[in-house]
Amino acid sequence: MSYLNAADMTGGYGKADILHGCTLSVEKGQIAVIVGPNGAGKSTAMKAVFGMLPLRSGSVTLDGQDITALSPQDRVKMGMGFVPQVNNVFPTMSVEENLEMGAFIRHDDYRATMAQVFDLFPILKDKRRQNAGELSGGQRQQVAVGRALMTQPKLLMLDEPTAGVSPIVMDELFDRIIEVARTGISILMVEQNARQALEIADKGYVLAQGENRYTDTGQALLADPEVRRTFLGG
Amino acid sequence: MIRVENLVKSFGGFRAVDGASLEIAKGSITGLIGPNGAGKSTLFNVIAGVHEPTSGRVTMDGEDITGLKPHELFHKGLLRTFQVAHEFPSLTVRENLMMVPSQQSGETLLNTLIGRKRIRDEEAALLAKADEVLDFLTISHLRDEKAGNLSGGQKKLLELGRTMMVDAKIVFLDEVGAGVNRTLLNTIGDAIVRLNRERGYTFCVIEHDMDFIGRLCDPVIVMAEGHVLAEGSAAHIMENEAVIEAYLGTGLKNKTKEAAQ
Amino acid sequence: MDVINALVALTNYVIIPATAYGAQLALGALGVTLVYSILRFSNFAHGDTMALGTGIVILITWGFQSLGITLGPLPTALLALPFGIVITAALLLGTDRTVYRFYRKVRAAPVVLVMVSVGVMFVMNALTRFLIGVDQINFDDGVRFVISARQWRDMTGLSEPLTLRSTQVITVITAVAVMVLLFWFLNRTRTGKSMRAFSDNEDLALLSGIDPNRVVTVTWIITGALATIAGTLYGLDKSFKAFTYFQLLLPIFAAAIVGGIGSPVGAILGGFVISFSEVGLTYAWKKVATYLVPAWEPDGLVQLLSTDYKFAVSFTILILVLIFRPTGLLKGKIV
Amino acid sequence: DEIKMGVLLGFTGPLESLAPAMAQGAEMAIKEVSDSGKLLDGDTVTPVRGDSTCVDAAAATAAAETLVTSDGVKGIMGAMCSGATTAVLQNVAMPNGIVMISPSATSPALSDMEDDGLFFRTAPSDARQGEVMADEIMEKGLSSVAVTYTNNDYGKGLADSFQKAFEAQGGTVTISTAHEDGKGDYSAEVGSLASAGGDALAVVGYVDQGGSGVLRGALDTGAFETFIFPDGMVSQTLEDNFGSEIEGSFGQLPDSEGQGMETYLSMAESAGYDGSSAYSGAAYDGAALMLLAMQAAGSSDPKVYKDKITEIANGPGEKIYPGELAKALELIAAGTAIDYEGATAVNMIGNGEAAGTFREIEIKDGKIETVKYR
Amino acid sequence: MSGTHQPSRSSSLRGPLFFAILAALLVIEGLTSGWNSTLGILNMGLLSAIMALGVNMQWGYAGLFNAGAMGFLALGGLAPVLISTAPTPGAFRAGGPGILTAFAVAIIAVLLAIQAYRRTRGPVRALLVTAILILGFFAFRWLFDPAVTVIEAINPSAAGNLGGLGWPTLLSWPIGALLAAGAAWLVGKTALGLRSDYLAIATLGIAEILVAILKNEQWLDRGVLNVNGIPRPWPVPYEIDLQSSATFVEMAQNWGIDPTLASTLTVKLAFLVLFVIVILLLIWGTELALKSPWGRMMRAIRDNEISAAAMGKNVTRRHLQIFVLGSAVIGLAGAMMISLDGQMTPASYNPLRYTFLILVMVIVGGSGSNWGSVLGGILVWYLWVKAGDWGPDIMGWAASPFADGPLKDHLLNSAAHMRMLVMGIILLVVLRFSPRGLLPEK
Ligand SMILES: Nc1ncnc2c1ncn2[C@@H]1O[C@H](COP(=O)(O)OP(=O)(O)OP(=O)(O)O)[C@@H](O)[C@H]1O
Ligand SMILES: Nc1ncnc2c1ncn2[C@@H]1O[C@H](COP(=O)(O)OP(=O)(O)OP(=O)(O)O)[C@@H](O)[C@H]1O
Ligand SMILES: CC(C)C[C@H](N)C(=O)O
Ligand SMILES: [Mg+2]
Ligand SMILES: [Mg+2]
Repeated sequence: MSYLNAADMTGGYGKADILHGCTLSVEKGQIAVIVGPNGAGKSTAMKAVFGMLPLRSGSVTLDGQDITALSPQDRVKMGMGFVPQVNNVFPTMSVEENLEMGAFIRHDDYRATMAQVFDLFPILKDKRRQNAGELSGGQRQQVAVGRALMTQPKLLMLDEPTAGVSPIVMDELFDRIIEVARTGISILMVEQNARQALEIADKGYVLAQGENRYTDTGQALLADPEVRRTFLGG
Repeated sequence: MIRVENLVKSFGGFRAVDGASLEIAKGSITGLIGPNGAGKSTLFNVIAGVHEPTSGRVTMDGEDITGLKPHELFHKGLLRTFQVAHEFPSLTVRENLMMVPSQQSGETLLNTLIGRKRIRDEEAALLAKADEVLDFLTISHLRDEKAGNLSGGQKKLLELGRTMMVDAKIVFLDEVGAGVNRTLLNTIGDAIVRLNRERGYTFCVIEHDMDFIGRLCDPVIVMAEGHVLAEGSAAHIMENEAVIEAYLGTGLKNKTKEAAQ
Repeated sequence: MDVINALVALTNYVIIPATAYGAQLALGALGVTLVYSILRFSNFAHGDTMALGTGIVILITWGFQSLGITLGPLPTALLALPFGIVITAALLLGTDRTVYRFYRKVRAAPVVLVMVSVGVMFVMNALTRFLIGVDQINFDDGVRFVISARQWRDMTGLSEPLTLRSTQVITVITAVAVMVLLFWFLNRTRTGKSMRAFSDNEDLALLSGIDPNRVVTVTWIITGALATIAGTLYGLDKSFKAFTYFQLLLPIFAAAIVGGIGSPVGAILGGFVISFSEVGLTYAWKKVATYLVPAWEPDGLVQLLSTDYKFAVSFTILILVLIFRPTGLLKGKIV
Repeated sequence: DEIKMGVLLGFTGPLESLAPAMAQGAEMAIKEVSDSGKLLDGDTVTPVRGDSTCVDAAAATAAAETLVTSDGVKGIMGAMCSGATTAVLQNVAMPNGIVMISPSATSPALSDMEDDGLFFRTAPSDARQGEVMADEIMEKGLSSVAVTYTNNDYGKGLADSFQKAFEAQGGTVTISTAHEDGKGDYSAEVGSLASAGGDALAVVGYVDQGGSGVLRGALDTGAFETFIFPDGMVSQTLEDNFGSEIEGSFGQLPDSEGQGMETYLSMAESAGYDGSSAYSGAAYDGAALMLLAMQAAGSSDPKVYKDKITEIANGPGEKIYPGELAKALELIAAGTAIDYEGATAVNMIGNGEAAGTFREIEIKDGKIETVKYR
Repeated sequence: MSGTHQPSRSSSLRGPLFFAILAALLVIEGLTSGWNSTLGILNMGLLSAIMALGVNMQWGYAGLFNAGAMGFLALGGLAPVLISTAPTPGAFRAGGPGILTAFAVAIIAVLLAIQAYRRTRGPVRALLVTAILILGFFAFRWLFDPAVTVIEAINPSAAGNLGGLGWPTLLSWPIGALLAAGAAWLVGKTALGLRSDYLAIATLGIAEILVAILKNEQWLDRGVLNVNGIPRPWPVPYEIDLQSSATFVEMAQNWGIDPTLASTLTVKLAFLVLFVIVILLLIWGTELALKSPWGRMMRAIRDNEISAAAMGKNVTRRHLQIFVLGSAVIGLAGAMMISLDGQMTPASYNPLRYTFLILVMVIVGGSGSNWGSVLGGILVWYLWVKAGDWGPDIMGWAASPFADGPLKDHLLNSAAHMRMLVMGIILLVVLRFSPRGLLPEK
């Protein structure tokens, strides 16, 4: 049994379903990447895994435990961390406070983690007193990922973490994600920088119209000419 | 076409744009890259009239356009998209497009009472045009959806689509690519090239995807810490040491290989 | 020239009253600002919450008085205040359960919440009157003056009187204390920060493991406390009347916004700006002028504007501030 | 048969605290008549309350409209404030031909307003009160007065008529400035009044409204020591709240000497409300007058009994005081003339105007003492 | 305005259904309390509907939160006073020139100050502008005060003001709209740049100022002394005239109606017809505008101002346009209300009734929807009136289990406050079960 197992998720926002029996799973300490066209339902699937979307059918288990009915806060307490695609910072709080909020459920000393985040994203250290709402798009994205890392989650879910960040930061970020995974944390992420992402992925999902279209290792997907052509931009 | 001279924009004490001077040639697709926080979006915002510059000058075809209001710039043929999509959430996708053209006679109150025939004709034309754009962007199926319900990438497309509704002279694109599927991004890239060739649009493109920049843009301007760091052809820029250090990095591939070992 | 008498007159008729009034407005503005920044709507029911809270405090005060319990030189109402706060906070929590919670769940637009608060305002308005009626009620006991006009004259021999009421002193001290406390709470404590986080981005707060119900509960409790304290102090100083609290809503909002809505320090500052401009600009300077330049017997009142327009003064200032410094004097929150 | 009578007062709004005692006064008179069983053919009378809100002309009109058209009242005891009264008179009473007797609308403008003979009041016009007030101040030997008035037609009307009368007698009004009711803070007003100075401060306001607020401020800051109180201020509340602090201050109110008022007060007391509350007695009189006029006209049709009101109020005939309504009904039925005095010594001059006597009061030992009547 | 999602399919039926319910309520009112009462409620309801239409144009179309409806309403009400009442003899000759020069001086001072502000910088600017304004202010007062004193001295118990022009009342309606529009233009020029909730507070304050002016400027409208006997608009007759007209009485008797009743009904019906005409005209115009590109543009602006500006829409000008138009409609309603009431009582303008209740009407009806405003206007006004009647009944019923005594008396005496309670609960219930209003914008 995988660490995270979201099976057969079906559901949507209103009348029409967006997800049609979508299945995702991640092993402990591994990286799973979801790619797919815009509007495929990738973000929706992430929300569903996190309990932010009512499911009409399907189930989510974490570490063997059924969490389908848990609220998002309870999932956070169980060790899930999430960086949404949009609105992922607290705009009128300073960068430092944003990170503190990431550590909200922790009752131990989180200063070491914060130092690590600042190491990873040095610019944030300079801007620690500035409100997150006044940061540039890419800086904001860094705050968002940093906030999630502060939770020290067991499963980290990232919805397009590299959108809008510069190549150098993107490299760093992927690097860091590998490192994080190595410490035993499972990672589930959506990426449009698909080639780089699949490169580091243990498992890749191609989602289209709310369904799993292809599932394989990252390398295998990259090697599949059909996948490359239709989904990865040649 | 657009000339920026010694532009400074500060927020409180912080100079987000710090003496930037650059030029965007008519008919070019100019790339604008630089590390996060380099001041690219701020520069766009100043040019597009969202922010007042602290000092400096912007001219368009020799005419001083510093400090003009966004809607005035629109009428001069200067359009822009936003890094964070700014759709009209309660309008349908189609309406989002149809509202763009200016001087619609139906926008004058008096005409809505007495010029109804003319409005009908104009609307029909607009509708056809909007549908054409939607087809082009592969989101025709969403035409009657409220724009607020679109996915992140779809909003980006809509953002681009709006610039296609009128005959622009110059279009500023702030990270159209972020969050857009690469296959689609290629299509967008083709569209940009086509608009550039066929309709003579000038483009200024902010983007972090170097493939995209490399394929499309000439010249490429690199910004860092509020000013211009380098300028040249894409290939040229990618060799530039300073640019590599500040922005490009040494590349992911080497590292992943290291990691694998 | 008689500088001392001029100064005394100014202190007596402008500085002291404006300070006390300003502190009262500030306390009200704190409550408005809190709800605005955390629950994201302009709470039009705040004035009537103040009235209701004060009504409860008055009933408890009467209870104490009839049992013979007093606070000596201080007003008994201060003793009743904690009880009043508990009841008012409980009422607000009940209101939240039955009314506001639904709108949070469906993510209603802020203005819908404003309208809802107007509904709550109507209801509370009626409840207060059922509870304690519409009459003017004086419920202050204890020592009335720190310095009375007579004492002052005896003490200094000056012809100009000067008075300082104990309620004025209590009000100012309380306002400052509450402001400091609130500031500390919001910026330094975990709960406080989680409240600000919630106010910034509710979804993300959820994702950070912040319990929204807890944030909302704490917000209403603090709001209830602020409203009751503000209302009671106001009532002690000027007597209680249900209708006045509705009228107070306007200057309170003005104060919150002039100061910079969402900022506790701003609320305090705004309260004083409004009160000093109201009192100062409509003050007839004749008396002060005659003391300073005895030779000049002004035949007018040397008044910039008649007091009929004191409202106008404070709102003109409000508008000027908004135009030239839209975030308020201290940078408030832009939602 | 059942006759309905409207009791139209400002139960909500800025004068909401005065209304209950007035309504109870009127309802006491109605009950007295109804219980006696002697009105017309043993008809009963029921009061129907309506809320004029005091300031909202539209709401007052709507309330009166309901009273007349849906409840079918035969007369309206009200309205309370001059503004609402005017609105109801013009929009409802005149079109429908309904009699109105206001116990408290005292604005001078109501004197010569067109009314088709349908409007009466049991309180005197403020034109008169202003003169009385000026006389009184002159007699005390004060020559300069600051005036603060409640900003409505009553306050301004009275302040103006006082100023005119006072200046005509050689007095000086140092400042005449309005205060809004329902505000908590009057520091600005007090500051201006103090700055203008004067031998005394005339508080032309309502005792449980801004009037007390300004008074409190003036006392606390030591700005004035002597005060002049017209009708809106003289009440138990004044004594309770200020008592010895206003020692030596004085005032006047439409009121009458003796028997009538005393009886009324004790009747009110046993009914469990404060009869000395402003215009409570006048409300009793208003209702009584209307019912007695019906008896005299032998009809409850307002177009008929309107002509009897002045006659009943002015006599000549046997004087009728509160509590004697049953007797009055009998007398009228028997064809004996009566002169309704009531609680407030009702007397009409001319056009439905009450002549009104005034009671002068002074604060002695913290109590309101009657000095004399005029 | 994401709000909640309601099925829009049923909306084509909702409108007629709700209006039918409303009509039924009014008919029941007519049968139980008489047609006079129904017509009275309906007339004021229609006026409220016009006010709601105005507020809806600002809030519903453009997202401008105008919390100052009361002020524009009051200002519109000034028009019938200035236009249709009889002039005060001698008043204009005595004080008119003084007042006009005073205002001219004031305007010149303001223009000078604006010029000074534009041409100078730094501390000089602050000093110069302040100096001009202060000097201008004193010059204004110096000219203005004596003129006012003269005017107010003329026959103070009945006049004391400039009086009107004696022109037809109907003419004063558009002029009321113009007055409000003028004020809205000034307000809009200064305050429209503000964020929505600040605009609300600013307009709330401006409304208070406008009403304060009407209350305190006796020379203009007699202030708190009120103006009475404002003539009715053509063709509305007076009851007395009808009652004394033999033909009318005869006609009424033929119909079997009491002539007095017939006269009051006729007058109300005449007003009703006028109001309905105005409402239909307004709705016709606004519906056309809303369904055209103009409406689309306004919604776009409401959704996202920054983006609309980038798409070439002059947001400030459009805001000003709709603010002025909406205020004009409110002003129109104000003038109509005064000619219905026949009197101007500035003290009766209170924000609860004329700002918040109107907003309630818009929200209950459904913001952005014209027919919603009409429905909301009439329905909420009906409820407001009826709540005053039902209150005591409910209270009497609630208090019946208690023994006679002070508690029961207290409860019964509090009955009047039931109106607030009932109103509040109705508002909460509507907002709870139909948050986008009864007739949501489609
Ligand atoms: N309103 C503001 N107040 C204060 N600082 C600001 C504000 N807006 C931007 N900045 C700062 O200005 C700098 C430049 O921001 P800008 O958005 O122009 O960067 P960018 O080059 O577009 O970056 P990215 O590629 O990440 O979008 C950043 O450091 C940011 O923190
Ligand atoms: N709040 C919402 N209400 C209704 N429909 C929505 C909502 N959010 C998204 N959708 C619809 O659901 C579909 C899937 O959206 P989703 O955001 O999951 O796409 P995505 O795969 O993340 O795309 P992208 O790569 O562009 O972010 C889209 O067609 C979108 O229109
Ligand atoms: C109730 C009263 C004090 C009213 C006042 N006399 C008036 O005419 O308005
Ligand atoms: Mg997505
Ligand atoms: Mg940017």
